[in-house]
Amino acid sequence: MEVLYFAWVRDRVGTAREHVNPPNTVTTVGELAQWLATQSREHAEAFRDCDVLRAAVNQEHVSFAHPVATGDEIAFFPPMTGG
Amino acid sequence: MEVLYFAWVRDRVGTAREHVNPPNTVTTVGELAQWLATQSREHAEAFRDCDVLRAAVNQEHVSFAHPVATGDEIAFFPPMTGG
Amino acid sequence: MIRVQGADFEPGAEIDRLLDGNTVVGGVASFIGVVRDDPENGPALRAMTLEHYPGMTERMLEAIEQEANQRWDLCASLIVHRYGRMAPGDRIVLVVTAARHRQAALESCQFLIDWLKTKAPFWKREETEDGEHWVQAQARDDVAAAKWKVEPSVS
Amino acid sequence: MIRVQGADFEPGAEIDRLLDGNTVVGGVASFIGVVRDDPENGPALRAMTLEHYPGMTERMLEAIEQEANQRWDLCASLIVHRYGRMAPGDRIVLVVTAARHRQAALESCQFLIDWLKTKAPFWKREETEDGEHWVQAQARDDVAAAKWKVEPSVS
Repeated sequence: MEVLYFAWVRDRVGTAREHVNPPNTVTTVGELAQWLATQSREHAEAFRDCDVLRAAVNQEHVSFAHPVATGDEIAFFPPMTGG
Repeated sequence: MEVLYFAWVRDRVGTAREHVNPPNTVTTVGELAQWLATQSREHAEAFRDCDVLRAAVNQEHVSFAHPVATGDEIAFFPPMTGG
Repeated sequence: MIRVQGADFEPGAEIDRLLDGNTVVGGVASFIGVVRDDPENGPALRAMTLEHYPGMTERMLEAIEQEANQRWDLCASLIVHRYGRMAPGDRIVLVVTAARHRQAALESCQFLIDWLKTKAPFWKREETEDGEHWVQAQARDDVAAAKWKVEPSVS
Repeated sequence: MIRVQGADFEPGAEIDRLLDGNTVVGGVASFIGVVRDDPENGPALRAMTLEHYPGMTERMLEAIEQEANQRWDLCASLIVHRYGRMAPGDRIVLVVTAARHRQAALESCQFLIDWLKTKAPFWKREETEDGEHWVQAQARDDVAAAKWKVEPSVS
């Protein structure tokens, strides 16, 4: 899976994009977030306030209950502040 | 008094502007309109449907009950259709 | 600022001039009214002529611009209204409102154009394939202006 | 039409291009979002950077433009949104909607800008005298977007 981070989520994780291979038990966006949080101190910091994070799978807004699969592009970011 | 006509009111009267000296009994816009209607066949035609006409005195929208006096600029016109 | 003129205007240049050097403006709303051909609803339009009441037009436009600036917190505003003969596709009127917040800009722009369509002393004469005629006032436009609860000066 | 770009845009030229040769348009509404310095509410703004999600931004802008065209009878529409670093006074976003009737143009323009402010995948980072920070989402903007009853895709 390709994981993308934007805005302060990227600042905290320390990278804009990474390729990850989570275990088979990770089947939803929420499970992926929990698993990512265990990967480093920086990840843990980024995913500490999961409630404020938004996610997209393959460039579509989704809830944290949305399924994820090998080959997906998953993005994590704060609420939009654009325009 | 200077009387101005706009749009189809002017077309019917046949002039855009005229100087008039109504009798002293003419003290309001409505009385002026009634008196003007007696001045020619064209004026009578223009003021036939007084209900649809609007008036201004000295470039301020007014009702037909508004007073008129010597030296005033009085305009008669249909409802606006601009913009 | 208001202007009543026979000549065409350039919306982009007008907006740039209004904003020049201003760094507190967050949003600029604008509306351009254009001469529209409506071939589905009658004979094709060749041209139209807007007649106005010189002097009174300027006074009324200044008054309504002032009212918009009282109702909303605006940084700048502009009304340019043309008169004379125009062809389909020609610009007739421009309203620009600039404010710190977008809502003030958008609402005041709509307020001004609703007002202009009903209360400004302009009269429209159309030249179609079938001849010429004065355009009748539309009840729909009065409804749009009435929602702003502008007290009419006409009784 | 939508465009996401780093470069500035010319509102007047964009509007002219959108309308070129069109004689059924009666009204063109537009909104320009500008980088605003707000010295009364905090340290002076030196610059801001808009980050976006390339690919997703374009998809979402295309979708919302399509929705505006379904809700209103529009002749043409345009969204131009910039990303990157901008200074106070710089243009950020342009929305233009052209319709036969002014109400459709005005309402759809407001709909699109309300949506862009809350739902488009952009994130704003400000550089002030006191340092840099990511801007927090404002509840006020969500309220503005919610009045259009756009079903959010996020649960």
